[in-house]
Amino acid sequence: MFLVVNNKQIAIDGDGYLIDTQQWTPEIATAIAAQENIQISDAHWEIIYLLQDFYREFEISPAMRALVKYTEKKLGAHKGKSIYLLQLFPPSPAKLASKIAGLPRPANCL
Amino acid sequence: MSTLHTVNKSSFTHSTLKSCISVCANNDGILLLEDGVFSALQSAPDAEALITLNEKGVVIYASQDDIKARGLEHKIASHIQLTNYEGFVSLTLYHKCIQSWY
Amino acid sequence: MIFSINVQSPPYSTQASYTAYRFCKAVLAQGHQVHRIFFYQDGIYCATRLAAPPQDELNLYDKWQNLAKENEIELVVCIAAALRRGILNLEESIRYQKDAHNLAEGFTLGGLGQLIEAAVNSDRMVTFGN
Amino acid sequence: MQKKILLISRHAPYGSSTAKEALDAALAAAVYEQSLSLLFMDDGVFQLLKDQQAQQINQKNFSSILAALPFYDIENIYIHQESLKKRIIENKDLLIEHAAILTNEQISTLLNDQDHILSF
Repeated sequence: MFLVVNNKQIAIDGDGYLIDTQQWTPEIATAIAAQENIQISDAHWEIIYLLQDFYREFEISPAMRALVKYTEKKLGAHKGKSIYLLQLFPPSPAKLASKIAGLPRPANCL
Repeated sequence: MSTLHTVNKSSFTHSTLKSCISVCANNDGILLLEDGVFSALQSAPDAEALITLNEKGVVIYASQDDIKARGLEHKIASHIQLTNYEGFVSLTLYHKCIQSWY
Repeated sequence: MIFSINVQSPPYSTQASYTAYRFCKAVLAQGHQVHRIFFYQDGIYCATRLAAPPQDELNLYDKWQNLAKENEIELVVCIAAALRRGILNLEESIRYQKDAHNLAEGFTLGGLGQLIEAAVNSDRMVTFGN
Repeated sequence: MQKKILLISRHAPYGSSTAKEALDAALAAAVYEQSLSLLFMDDGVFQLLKDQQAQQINQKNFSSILAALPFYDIENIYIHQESLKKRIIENKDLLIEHAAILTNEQISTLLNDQDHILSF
């Protein structure tokens, strides 16, 4: 399966995750998000880059609870809440935001 | 509360049983399974430590089927108690937690 | 009493998953309940439907399936461990664009959370590893 | 319902997958919103060494994953003192600063204080 971004074919798996996470660009993120009916705002980018920081630091894609706690630590208590993340990336923020951020699928997700 | 420790490695090649013994409390039980039953031999490296534990109240069990399968029936130390799977289940009921040393 | 079992050992190369099977049989024979059997690490190989042991040898694959069928027990295979080792159901084979699937009947793929859930909802949790 | 669950990790990192899959199981507890404690003993204490460069053998660093534990509701981290001593590993060699280092007797007590043990 492919996503077409700037006339280039980008390989994705059946759920829309990048096959080669190295390929990630902000344009690809926008395209993946569009497929999920999300229009990326500054608030989205903040979480997307936060996820990439998490991945660089810990070498894993965060589960929901870890994402909430990490957001709380980095962006403060008003954003470190499930409801805030749910509004940005409904219905499953850890999965969806990882996908848009070009990270591997969080482990143990069905 | 007490713990049942299961050990399935031979003490001739592994230090697994030694680790188990080091943290075994006086009311705990040890069950030797699979290759762990080689540790039931009188000549096994930790045989004396098992006797000492046994004197403190730790009962040492060994799986009868595993003992027989390996031809050890007449070679095991006298304080070792043989048990079957029914006994294994009873031991897990008597001891609340089960730590498997593998 | 409610038991859950964590099988981490492969079906043929070591004895431990057979021990786990015998233990489960004994638990049920004594009238206790087995809430879940969770297959993790190399234990997930118990769930292949492509193993073909000789007729005169133990067929542990069949035994697990029969145990599940006869007693309505949940056999849950850790999805993360299974995907890494090449045990897939139809759905995952489509998701990852593979040309075959091999999860045996009676087994389901589940998240690691189900191991934790099993511990929370059982009186006893026994691990079989190697 | 909260239960006291202790995960015991006794295997060395990298050479086999046991240590990695033990940590994965620990992280899953947070997904299920349960807290559990972790005990490192025997060769499992080698997971805690500083300066790991697992990229040399194309694996993920245990140091990175261990650093994530505070975000995954891991309640307590314990290390077996004798396992450290036998391997001549000192406090300054360890990645984790907030772990409790326990004697044999303390570990006996710890085991008997749990509802369940997950053995790795």
